Amino acid sequence: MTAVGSAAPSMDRVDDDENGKSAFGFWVFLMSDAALFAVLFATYAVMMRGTGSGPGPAEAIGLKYAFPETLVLLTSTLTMGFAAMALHADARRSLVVWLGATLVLGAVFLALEAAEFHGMAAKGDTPQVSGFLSGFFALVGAHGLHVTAGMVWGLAMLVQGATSDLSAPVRSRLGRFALYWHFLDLIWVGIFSIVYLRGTLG
Amino acid sequence: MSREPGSPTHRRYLTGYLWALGLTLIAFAAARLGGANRTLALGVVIGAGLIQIGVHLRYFLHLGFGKSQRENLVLVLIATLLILLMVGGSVWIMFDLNRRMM
Amino acid sequence: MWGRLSADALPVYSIVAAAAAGIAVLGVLAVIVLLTVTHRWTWLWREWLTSLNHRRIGIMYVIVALVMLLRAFIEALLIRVQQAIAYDSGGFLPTEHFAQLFTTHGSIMIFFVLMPFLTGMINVVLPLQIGARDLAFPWLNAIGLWLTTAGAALVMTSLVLGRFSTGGWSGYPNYTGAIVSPGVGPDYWIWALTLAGIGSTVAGINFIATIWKLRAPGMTLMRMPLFCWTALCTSLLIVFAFPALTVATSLLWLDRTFGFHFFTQTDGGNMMQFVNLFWLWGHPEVYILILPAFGAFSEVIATFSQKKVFGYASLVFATMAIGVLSFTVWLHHFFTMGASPNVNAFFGIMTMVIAVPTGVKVYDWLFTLYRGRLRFDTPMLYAIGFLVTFVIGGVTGVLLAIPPVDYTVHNSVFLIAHFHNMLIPGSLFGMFAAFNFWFPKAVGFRLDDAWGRRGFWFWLTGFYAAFMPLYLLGMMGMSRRLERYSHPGWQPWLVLAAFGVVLIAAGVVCQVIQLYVSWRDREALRDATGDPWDGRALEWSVASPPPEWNFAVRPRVRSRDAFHESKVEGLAYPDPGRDAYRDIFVPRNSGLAVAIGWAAYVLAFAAVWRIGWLAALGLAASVLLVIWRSFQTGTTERIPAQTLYDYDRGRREALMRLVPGGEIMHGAAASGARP
Amino acid sequence: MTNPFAARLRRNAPAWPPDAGPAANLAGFAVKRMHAVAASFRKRGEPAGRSGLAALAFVLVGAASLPVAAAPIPLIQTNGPIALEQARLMRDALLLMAIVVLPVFVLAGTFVWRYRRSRQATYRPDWSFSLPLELAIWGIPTCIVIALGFLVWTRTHSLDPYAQAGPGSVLEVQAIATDWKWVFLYPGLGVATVNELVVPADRPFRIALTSDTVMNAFFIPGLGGQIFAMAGMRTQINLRATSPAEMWGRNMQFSGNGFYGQEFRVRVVGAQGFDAWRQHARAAGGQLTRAAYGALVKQQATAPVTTYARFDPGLFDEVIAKYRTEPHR
Repeated sequence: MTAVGSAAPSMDRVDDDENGKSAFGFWVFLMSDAALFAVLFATYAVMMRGTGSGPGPAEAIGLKYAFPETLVLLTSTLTMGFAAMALHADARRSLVVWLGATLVLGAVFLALEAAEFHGMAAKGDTPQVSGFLSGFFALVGAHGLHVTAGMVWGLAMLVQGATSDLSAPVRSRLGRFALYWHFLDLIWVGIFSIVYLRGTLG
Repeated sequence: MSREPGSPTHRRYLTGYLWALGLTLIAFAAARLGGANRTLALGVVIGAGLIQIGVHLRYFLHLGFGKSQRENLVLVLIATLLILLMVGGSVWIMFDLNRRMM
Repeated sequence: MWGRLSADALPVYSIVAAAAAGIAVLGVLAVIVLLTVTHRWTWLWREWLTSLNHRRIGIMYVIVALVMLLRAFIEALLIRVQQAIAYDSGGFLPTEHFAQLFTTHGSIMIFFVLMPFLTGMINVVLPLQIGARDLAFPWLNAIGLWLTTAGAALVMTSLVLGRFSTGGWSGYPNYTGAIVSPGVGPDYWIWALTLAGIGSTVAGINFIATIWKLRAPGMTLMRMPLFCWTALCTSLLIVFAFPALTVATSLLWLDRTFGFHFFTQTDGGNMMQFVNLFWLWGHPEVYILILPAFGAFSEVIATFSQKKVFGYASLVFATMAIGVLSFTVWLHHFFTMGASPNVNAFFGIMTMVIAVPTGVKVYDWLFTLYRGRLRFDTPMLYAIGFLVTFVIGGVTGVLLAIPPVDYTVHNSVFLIAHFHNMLIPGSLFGMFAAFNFWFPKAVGFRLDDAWGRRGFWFWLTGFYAAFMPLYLLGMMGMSRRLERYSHPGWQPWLVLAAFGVVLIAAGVVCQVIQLYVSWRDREALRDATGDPWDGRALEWSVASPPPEWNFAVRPRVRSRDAFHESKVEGLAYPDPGRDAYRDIFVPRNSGLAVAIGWAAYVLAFAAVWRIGWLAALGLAASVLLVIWRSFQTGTTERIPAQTLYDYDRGRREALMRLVPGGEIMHGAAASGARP
Repeated sequence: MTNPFAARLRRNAPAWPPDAGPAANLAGFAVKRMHAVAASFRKRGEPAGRSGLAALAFVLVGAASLPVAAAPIPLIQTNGPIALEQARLMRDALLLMAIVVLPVFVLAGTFVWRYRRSRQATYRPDWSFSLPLELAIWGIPTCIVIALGFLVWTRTHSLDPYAQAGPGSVLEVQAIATDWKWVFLYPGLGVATVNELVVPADRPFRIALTSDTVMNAFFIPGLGGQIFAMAGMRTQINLRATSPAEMWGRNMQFSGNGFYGQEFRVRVVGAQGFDAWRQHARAAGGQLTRAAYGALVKQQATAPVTTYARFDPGLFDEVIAKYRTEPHR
């Protein structure tokens, strides 16, 4: 190669990711998303005292759902890790199984959350009641929406993992999906600590 | 295939899982049993949460000091700094304002 | 079925508004007819709308910015004329229409002029300066463009259907809440900002990944051109600050649409938190707008002084310092809210600290002029005009950073004068300089300099005439956003300010003429060498406009001012030899990004008018289109090495012919200007 | 074109603020203004303390436009220690900043002139670093910011709007921002006004503020200070006027269609004049009952100056309480 020669040949291809630009770009997105959640957390902290005529955190928030939700989501992050290992080993069947397990656990999480929200609404604790409940539903709901988006993405990845040739773009996408899923569990750590546990402590 | 230390393995995921599970249980137990000493319970919850975030970053998101992770680490540190400024500043400002408006 | 949308939405409440709607509709129709008559639809679709090439996307960003600039400028003109004549009279604008005008003027200038302008310039220039073939994510880049365009289209729609918000560009609740403003106005504002905000975030992520990952070999961070540094810093600010805006607008939307209580006056809502969130984004946003202009000025001043930039490391460090500090000052936008002296003083002092790196930059630029060989082409005029004018804004900015002083001028037109004094010379002049400087690179011919200079002088003098009186009026206690007043002493100054805007209008006319004249004389103005200004960074080493792949062989960088140094060494256009050429891949065009943009537009429009099924349709379409894209294969196109080799050989031969004797440098460097 | 709303506003608009009419003799005005500026430079510390600022403003605007200035400038006619301190602070900050800012103009002019290409002056294309220069351009602004920072810290504390404005017994006033007028209650005196604030000279007064509508910003340019008024919340501002004067104040935060007319008259009167005003108000005015207040707020229009002999006690707190829901569970 001459002095002004071409750099690493891999960089000449727009669609592959050997220098990790997609993974890095996705990290940047995750950090932006983390900032979004941080702002929602700050808003929740500010709204916590704005209970109006509604219940305070200690009355409105219970651990009945939060505990199983936490366990389910944490376990799904493990199965996601195993799916990533399967991808690493080019084991398609194993990949599909673990990815499928992750999505099932994600669905269970969403079902639990839906039941929790429904139960709160049945008690009259809707977001329209007070600033505090608005803050609660916006923060926990934003996480729920992220998980929902993750389910849609995960289903698309399941199809691609099951049918495609596990080409470089598919691998790159699966890698990013795994990052996303782990990231959502990380955010959930903040939510169960700050919202649920701190809430029940009054 | 040579591997960088800290790259994912089944064992690593399991280790992380057990750590996270333990910390979660500690935090929930503290909240459940901490009625007597609220401040202490809160401290345990926040402390366990912070450690658990570290565990997740290390074992699941594979953040580390290795060469391949350095760029991500720099990014996460920038993010941490800015998020601390944003959240800390917001909370300081808003609690101060609330106090002065009452 | 159609939510809140009915015939009442038509703008019959004001002749001026109805006329504006008419002009907007006729303008769109005229463009459609023109494209149809000239059979340009296919060309437009294939060459431009579906393109994923960074240069073309950048140009489209700039076109969006210029179109929106025209609208926002006309609004500024109306505002100034109204205030000039509205002493003890209603003027010619109904109260509510005036309020819409100051709201749209601010929102458009920030979100749909400055943001797309700087995003467009970064798009065009950044990959060329770091020796990359494109941005890291070309398709994502197109999505950013089309989301921004969708936001702009939404603002334009509000001209014709319904009314825009009257709550000012900062949209404080509870004024913008559901009780005081039940109409669609704030919803238009919310959704336009949200779409543009997401578009900007996407662009910011893309720029960061590009700079971090796609620099040419040898292009260490400390060898990057300063424009790239400012692009990096701006992108980081975008990525971390815009979430705060997204949260603020989304929560306001939840309040308005679903009866949440974030910013309501009752039931535990807290409107101060909106103000906090808005400025948590809003202050970094100021630097988001200004930093790329700083970068452009750094390039322009060095190039037209024909010497190295003074204090490169200082400038880099100052840029990054500004970036971090910009997250520590936002409270100065609401000193008067009543925070305790500790809080106010802390944020006041931090605001002054941020003035230090900014001042350092000004001096670094000044010493770049020292012992240079100054050429005063249009970009350089904007740079000098900026240097002198910007410091006045800096002084008034520091005044505003002193809380007790701020108490006496906050919300007055002093504040208006101050931030126009930052954003017009700081950001807009920077973009004009960048536009004139990089136009030949993006399009292939230079802009007419004579009309460019005329435009500059009108803008500069117009700026002083329009905004200096506002400083004085602010000190007289004149509030912002007044559509009439009963103080006779204000009127002469407001007439002077209106005259200033007329001067600026002349500047705008000059710029339009400049574009026309340059287009007419494009053959004479053609940039055959690709290096019209004796440039210093890598973008000038390629042809104007560059080929789709930018660099057939990626350059290896050995120093700052890489292209300039290679010219000095006589190695500006080396022949790497046939073996250095490899096949490369460029992204194929894709209409999906356009489709996603319009799906987002449909979603936003439906959310504004509360048409549930249409919103669901828009959302579903956006998601499905993204999934569809992920299933696509063959999204890139191979360009054979032979094609690249032939192209480069042809270019080298052409350059030899251009400059007799085989000396293919030109400009001052070639004419023996060196000592 | 006619604007019916504007016409209505004009009908309701009070015949003030007490500005001078269009200047009869513009040149004479300019001369007088210049004299005032010059005089204030001789007498430091007089109420004309904003002269430095005014001088800067005139430089900024340019001498050519001077003769058209026909307005009394509140920032020159400051009244009271708060406004005076604020003006001095502005002047001091300007002087400090001049140290770094003036050289910019000088250097920009000099360099542009000396190093233009046609002049063929010394050319050093590779000169790009100088340690002493770098130290100076980082160091000098840093020193100035440290000095300014000291000013900011001390003055922000001494001029905190919540801090009493000088010695003496404080006159308590309560102000409610409504659409689009100001209601002033004097709990100690029992009287109330709409769109008129009467305060005694040389005695500190404290205005407690709230809003019965959207966010407003209370501001009296001549006395200095500005602070937001928000529904369900209570802010305050402490001011003091030195000598009798007629001034105006207004809402500075856009609040809708009547915003432009949301100005109020400020009368600073002597101690005896203040007693006289109170007795006059007691004797002449009507009553601001809850119902009357409710009707006034509902009007959504500007209002002429009105005085009330009494108001329902607790009105101010009720307006705040209206927006605050206490927990019941």
